[in-house]
Amino acid sequence: MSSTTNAKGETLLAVDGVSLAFGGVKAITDVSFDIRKGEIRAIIGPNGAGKTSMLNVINGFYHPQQGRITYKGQTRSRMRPYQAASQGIARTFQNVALFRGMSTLDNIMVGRTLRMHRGLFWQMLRFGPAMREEIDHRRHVEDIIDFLQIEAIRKTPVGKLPYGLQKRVELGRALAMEPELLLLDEPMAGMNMEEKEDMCRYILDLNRHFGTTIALIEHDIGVVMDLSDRVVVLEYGHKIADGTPEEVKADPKVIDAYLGVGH
Amino acid sequence: MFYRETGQFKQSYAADSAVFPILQDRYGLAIIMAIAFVLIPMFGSEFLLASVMIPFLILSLGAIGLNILVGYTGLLSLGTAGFMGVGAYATYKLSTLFPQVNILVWILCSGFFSAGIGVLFGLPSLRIKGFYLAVATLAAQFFLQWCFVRVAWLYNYNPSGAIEVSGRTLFGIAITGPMATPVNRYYVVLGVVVVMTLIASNIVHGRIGRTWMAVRDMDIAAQLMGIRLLPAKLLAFAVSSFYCGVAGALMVFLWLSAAEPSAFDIKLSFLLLFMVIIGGLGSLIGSFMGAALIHILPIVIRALPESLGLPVAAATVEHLTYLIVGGLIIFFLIVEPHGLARLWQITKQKLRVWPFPY
Amino acid sequence: MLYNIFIDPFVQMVQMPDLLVQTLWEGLVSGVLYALIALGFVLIFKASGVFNFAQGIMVVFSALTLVGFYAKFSSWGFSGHAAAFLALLLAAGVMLVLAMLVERVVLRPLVNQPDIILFMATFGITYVLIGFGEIVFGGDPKQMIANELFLPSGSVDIEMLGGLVSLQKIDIAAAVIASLMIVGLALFFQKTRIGRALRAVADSHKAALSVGISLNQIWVIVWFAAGLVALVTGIMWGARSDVSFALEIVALKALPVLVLGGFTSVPGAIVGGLIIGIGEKLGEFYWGPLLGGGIESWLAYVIALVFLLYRPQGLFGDKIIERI
Amino acid sequence: MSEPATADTVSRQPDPAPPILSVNNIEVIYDHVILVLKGVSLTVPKGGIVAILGANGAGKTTTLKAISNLLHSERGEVTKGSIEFDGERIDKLSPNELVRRGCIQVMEGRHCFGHLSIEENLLTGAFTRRDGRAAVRDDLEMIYNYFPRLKQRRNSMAGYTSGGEQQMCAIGRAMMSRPKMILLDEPSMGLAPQVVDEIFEIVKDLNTKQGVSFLVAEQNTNMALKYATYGYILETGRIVMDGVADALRDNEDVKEFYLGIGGEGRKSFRDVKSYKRRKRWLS
Amino acid sequence: ANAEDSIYVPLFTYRTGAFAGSGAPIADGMHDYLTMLNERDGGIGGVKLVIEECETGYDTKKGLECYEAVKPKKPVMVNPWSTGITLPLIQKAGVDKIPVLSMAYGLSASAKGDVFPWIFNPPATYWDGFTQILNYIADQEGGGVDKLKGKKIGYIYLDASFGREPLPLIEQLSKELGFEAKLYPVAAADMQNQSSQWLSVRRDRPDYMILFGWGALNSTAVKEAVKTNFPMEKFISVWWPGEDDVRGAGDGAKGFKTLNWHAAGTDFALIQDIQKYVVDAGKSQVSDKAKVGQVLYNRGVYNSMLIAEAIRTAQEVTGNKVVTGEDVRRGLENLNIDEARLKEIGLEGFTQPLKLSCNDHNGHQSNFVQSWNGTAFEKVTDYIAPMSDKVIPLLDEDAKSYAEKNAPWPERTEACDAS
Ligand SMILES: Nc1ncnc2c1ncn2[C@@H]1O[C@H](COP(=O)(O)OP(=O)(O)OP(=O)(O)O)[C@@H](O)[C@H]1O
Ligand SMILES: Nc1ncnc2c1ncn2[C@@H]1O[C@H](COP(=O)(O)OP(=O)(O)OP(=O)(O)O)[C@@H](O)[C@H]1O
Ligand SMILES: CC(C)C[C@H](N)C(=O)O
Ligand SMILES: [Mg+2]
Ligand SMILES: [Mg+2]
Repeated sequence: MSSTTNAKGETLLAVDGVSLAFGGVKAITDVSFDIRKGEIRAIIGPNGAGKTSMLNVINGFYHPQQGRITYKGQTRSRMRPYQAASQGIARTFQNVALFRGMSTLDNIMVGRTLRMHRGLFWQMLRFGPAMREEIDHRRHVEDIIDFLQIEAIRKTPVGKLPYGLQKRVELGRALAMEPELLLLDEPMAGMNMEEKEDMCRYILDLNRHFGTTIALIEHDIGVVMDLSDRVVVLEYGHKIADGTPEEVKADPKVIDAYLGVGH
Repeated sequence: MFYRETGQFKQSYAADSAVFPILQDRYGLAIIMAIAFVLIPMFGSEFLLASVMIPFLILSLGAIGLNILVGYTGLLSLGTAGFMGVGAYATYKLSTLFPQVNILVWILCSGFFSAGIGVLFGLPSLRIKGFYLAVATLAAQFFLQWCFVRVAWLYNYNPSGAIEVSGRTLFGIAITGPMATPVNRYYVVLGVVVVMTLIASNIVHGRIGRTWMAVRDMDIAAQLMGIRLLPAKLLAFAVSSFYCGVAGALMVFLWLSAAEPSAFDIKLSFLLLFMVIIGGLGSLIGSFMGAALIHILPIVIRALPESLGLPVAAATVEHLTYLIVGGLIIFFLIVEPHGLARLWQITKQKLRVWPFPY
Repeated sequence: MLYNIFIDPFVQMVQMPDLLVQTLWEGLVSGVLYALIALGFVLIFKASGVFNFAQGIMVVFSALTLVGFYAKFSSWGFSGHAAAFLALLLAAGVMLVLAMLVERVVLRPLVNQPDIILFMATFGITYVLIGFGEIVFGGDPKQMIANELFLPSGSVDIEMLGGLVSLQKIDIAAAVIASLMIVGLALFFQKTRIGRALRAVADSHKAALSVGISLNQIWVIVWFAAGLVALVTGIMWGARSDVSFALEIVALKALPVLVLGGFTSVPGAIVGGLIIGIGEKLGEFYWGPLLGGGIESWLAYVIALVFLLYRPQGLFGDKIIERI
Repeated sequence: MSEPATADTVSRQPDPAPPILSVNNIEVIYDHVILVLKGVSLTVPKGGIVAILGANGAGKTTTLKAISNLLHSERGEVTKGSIEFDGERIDKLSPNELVRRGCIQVMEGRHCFGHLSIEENLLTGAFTRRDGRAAVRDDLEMIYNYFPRLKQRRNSMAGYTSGGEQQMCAIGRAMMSRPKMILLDEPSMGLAPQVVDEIFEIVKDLNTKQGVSFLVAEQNTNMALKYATYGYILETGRIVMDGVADALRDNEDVKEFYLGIGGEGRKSFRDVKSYKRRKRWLS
Repeated sequence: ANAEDSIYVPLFTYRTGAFAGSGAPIADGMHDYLTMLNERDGGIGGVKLVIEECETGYDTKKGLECYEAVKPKKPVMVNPWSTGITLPLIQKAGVDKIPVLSMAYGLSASAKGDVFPWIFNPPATYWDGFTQILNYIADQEGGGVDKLKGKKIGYIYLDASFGREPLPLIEQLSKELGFEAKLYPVAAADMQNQSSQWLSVRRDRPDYMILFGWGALNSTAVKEAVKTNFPMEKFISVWWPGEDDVRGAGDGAKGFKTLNWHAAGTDFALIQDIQKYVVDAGKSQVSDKAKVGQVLYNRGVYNSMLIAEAIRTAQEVTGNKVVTGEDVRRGLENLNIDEARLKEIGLEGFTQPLKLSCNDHNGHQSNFVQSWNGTAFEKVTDYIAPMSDKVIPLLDEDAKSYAEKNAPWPERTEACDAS
């Protein structure tokens, strides 16, 4: 399946006229766009444009004052983060938000929480059903660890890992949720070229092989242009452009507000 | 050199996720169990059993309970002694209302009462965090203690306002009351503590434990992983209070054998919290180590001058004990802020690479 | 029953207005005294994020030092006001030494550790101070040298509202001194460069270090300030009862005040103190008997809890930042 | 603060200039057991801009922290070697003394004071200064000139500002101490491309106009080598290559692994092959 | 030193913690008397006493630890000096065969020797004390308990087992005698912060106030009473305040009253001996020699006199020189300190004679009231008897209910020495 056909998929998520303000600060003003099933959708814009806030709105951490969000055909203006998670929205964070006291393995296992069901009683015994469930999910997690090539740090507490690896573990944790929509907030910040390449590969593989829809915030324009099917550009909370990478790249407003002339 | 995991390969995920994956650790555990179950009761003096080991085990159990809340879920609580009191008074009421049922059953059941109360006082934890929550749980501490004083029904209208423990048996052997020998009481306490520690270990190493730790480390991210904070926190409160409740019941029934409300005062809450911190937040072994440091160490220091034949006045010994224990706490913190359990871990790690420094 | 809860207390208030005034006054005074203790906590919390468990024992320790010095002087035949103030000065000096020791021995090696670890360390300090204090001063209670320090005694009795309201002079003095201290400290920390640095340190040790704020200096300053506050608290509480190790427990009274006012706010300490002080006296006085009395012991916490549910960071506390 | 005029000429020829910073063969251990730096040496000439490059976890941050003495607070310590700044040993100094002497670090991951406003954050940077309020005010204005976005948000609590804004704030805060030397840890991380350009321009500006020396740890190799005069490449705790920036840029290995330019020019990220693994210089 | 030829007497004391102010003088008094016996007489009956203090800090858990620590050394009796510590020991005493001497504290019902063969609480129970105060009040009002009718009596107390001990009695008596009781509990944590209680006192305007306090509670209560302008003559305490507790309140405290059963001061041959052999010889821990002879110091002396006399009696009864706990229990039951014996001891006029028996482990002695005159306590009344007709039946009942609640409570098997 090629990504161009993906882009023609049905709409998975639509953001409609969303506005969000914190006291006097308007983080997002009347922004609408959509994400289609199976595409890689980039969100770019200068610092403070409201990109992260947009993701926070999508997965229910912020509640917009205005506007609606339609996800998988359901329209809503308000939902709780765990609901978003249970409907298949996973994400990574701009400032790494791993569970610092836990090992890589445990972090990723947390991603399986929603899919594990054995209650307190079996957990207390551990042997029997709880153990079997644990091992099933462990297997799945090991696949992810394999995929991301982080076998060596399986048992290391994540707090001590270098930044780049932390980002990778975070991706792993999101993958463990087997999401339909994956929100990535600057997954490649602070990485060198090689690591970026690795990351790109993971993203593409995900998209291609598992059909995961991806919303991507990234400041590396090279990455954005190469990976994404469509790009939405925000500035000061407003949407200033939306289209294919080529269109956006040529848009003078975007050059002016974001890219600068050098790119 | 001797502490190496070399050559021990894990064939299955089950083996790999065992609590003690390294062989030497399992030997160590077996030795400790042997000492606890055989050596100490055989050769220990009554003092060792009644004043060192029983309190130590009970406090450890309380510390485990608190550790589940503070160490694993990151909810600071200063109401521990109150919850312990609930367990004790519940056991007292139940065992006087239904004397025919075995006391041990009631001791374990009492945990449910404190779990209930714990959940109730855990409700604010959704909004209140950190030290603020600690102080909010003080409301529980003081309110509960006040109830123990004021609600005469709780202590069967005894004029002294204290609860007294009568002699009860298990399989015909006295386990509470004046006839229960320290050895008997020790075995009961040890049994309860070992089983409950095992259960706690199972819980914290499984899904629920991970949920708690996720809430502790980054509650926002945990939410976005699909964890619902309130149920997770309340479950932690419930389990934690259950443990504390049982510890409280054990404390009155197998250690003190009569207790005034002041047995559950704020000092105990603080002490347990300190045991948890110095032992190691989020470590079950740490709970034992912390209890040892804070309960056993002073006893040892107090006993020192006498066993060395130094004529030091009792009060001076007490002063010095304070001084030394305080100093040692600071010392240990500086050596390893993350507690004795971590210190132990690092020592093991050094052992592993020994004789090379790193 | 309902009558007893909702009507009777108010009827009492109206019928005996003098008692109401007296109750309010007592509440005010305790509030001020609680605020004083809370202030000690706030100072240290603000500057290091440390919840200082040792504040209570510092109150006892400083007061004992003061009384101890004075006793030494008078055993040399040197007593009176001059001796008392010299003792005061020396006691302040001891608090400075204590601040420096704490910084050097405890805080410096523990820089950048989680709050709870530092909290634990202050517990160690508490034990050391208890042990040391009892060795040096012995456990028996001492009398506060209130007269020698020109603190007034006796009472001002005011006839009003058909009754007698009696205000203790020492309480008036306590209220005045406490207010002065609080205003002074608030200004000092708000208007000076140190104030900003202080808040920065509380926010993040690591970052503060990186911009060149001297943690050591800041810590000595705040611990010294907290020591002085402890000394004043010790004098005031000591004058009301005795100076003994029993005084340590009054520190617990500051906790609800802290929560209510916010751990980081100097004005919060005083407002919180007043709300708690007055609330708890009114509650105990008018509603306590319904429940068998002694509700004071938890009422303060419940009041604090109720406020917290509205504002999780206390009335004046810094907003808790939740972002990702 | 001194000799701003001559700096420009010096910075172009690093070798003969007297070093402002020299790190000699240091070893760093965390937690008494984890050896992270295994003998790292580097020098920064007065008025130079030097870059440290290297993969994740190579030890760049650790190196910078060793210099600024912030390691101590993370239970790390320098067990071997020495560090000199301005001709004096600094390994035993407190970070605050070091800032006073003119060496300040901008930490990776921003570390703004969340509860302080942007402006207060900037002012804390001036903590060690003794040259009066007016001078501080002037510098504040200068920083607002460099980062107009900060001026807009001057009264917001730093904790609520966006990642990029915080990064600017952290850099501005360091500049407020009027340092002779700034240790920059990943300044470009999370910044919009335009701002990255700006920041490096500012670096250059400070360097030429005020003679501030820089040691920059950076992942954005392209940028770093464009502005730096000299570079070191760090791999798992060792320096594996160093050289004048231009030379490094022409090195085939650097090109391939750090700049993403293979033999035949820039490739698309889409075409990256998964079997490609970096060769390691050493280890 | 636990040799065959010595008697081990542990003393539970508290010279640290919140109650050290009251605990230290008592500890000194106890310790000094026994030391003096060793120094002067070489022990009791020629057997040396091994005296050892164990610090409890008035903390129940530590007290139990002390108990376990001394138990292997075969103590002849323990003195817990805390009602809280006494309660658990009541159960253990019989099993471990160690008599507990809880002198005028502890469980009032333990006066019943037939139910509590191992517990002794002479010379009076808290219930006796309370009724003595009532009798005193009745006297002040003109004599006869019917004078109590309609009176309002406030009771301010430490809200722990000690202060709560009289509550059932108060409930009963207030009904029977027709006075109105107002309760002012003070939590241990609020000992030094009693303004609410005293505000209520202002509102309720009780005719008399009765105080059951300990440690800093006493001194704070007196100060607050002065502040509240409560008439001091009408403020009467059970026997626990000492001079130091009152002095701090200044002149306002003049007229404050407490119960007592022994004299203060040093004008007794025995106390002179203590000064000579112990204090002046530097073998005492008193911080200040002036404290010798104060109320609480002498209370400690009295306690040790009971210990010593019990041992001596045990030696007489059993014929053993080195006595055991069992022996001393019998010694206590046969204790008979009459005037002649008091004179021998060197405490003539110090206190009333005391005689215990198999059934009566208390004596239910009379007490006098002493009043503070600004520098010392002065005896102001004769010995006042308790309302035994009311107290004894209640005690019986309470002892019975204790045994029921703690079923199976062992029947007394210890034989009574006919005397
Ligand atoms: N506090 C610490 N305790 C233990 N190990 C640590 C600590 N900090 C860093 N490390 C380890 O030291 C190594 C070097 O880390 P460092 O942060 O210096 O790398 P870096 O080159 O800055 O990487 P990045 O590009 O990801 O920032 C890593 O392997 C890391 O795991
Ligand atoms: N919880 C909040 N409270 C107050 N202001 C906020 C909050 N969250 C975001 N903002 C403000 O909203 C604006 C948008 O922030 P956001 O984090 O979405 O930017 P961004 O586009 O992700 O920027 P960057 O690329 O720098 O990460 C910023 O100005 C920020 O200060
Ligand atoms: C033992 C006494 C001296 C102390 C207190 N009155 C109590 O009974 O606990
Ligand atoms: Mg962002
Ligand atoms: Mg780094």
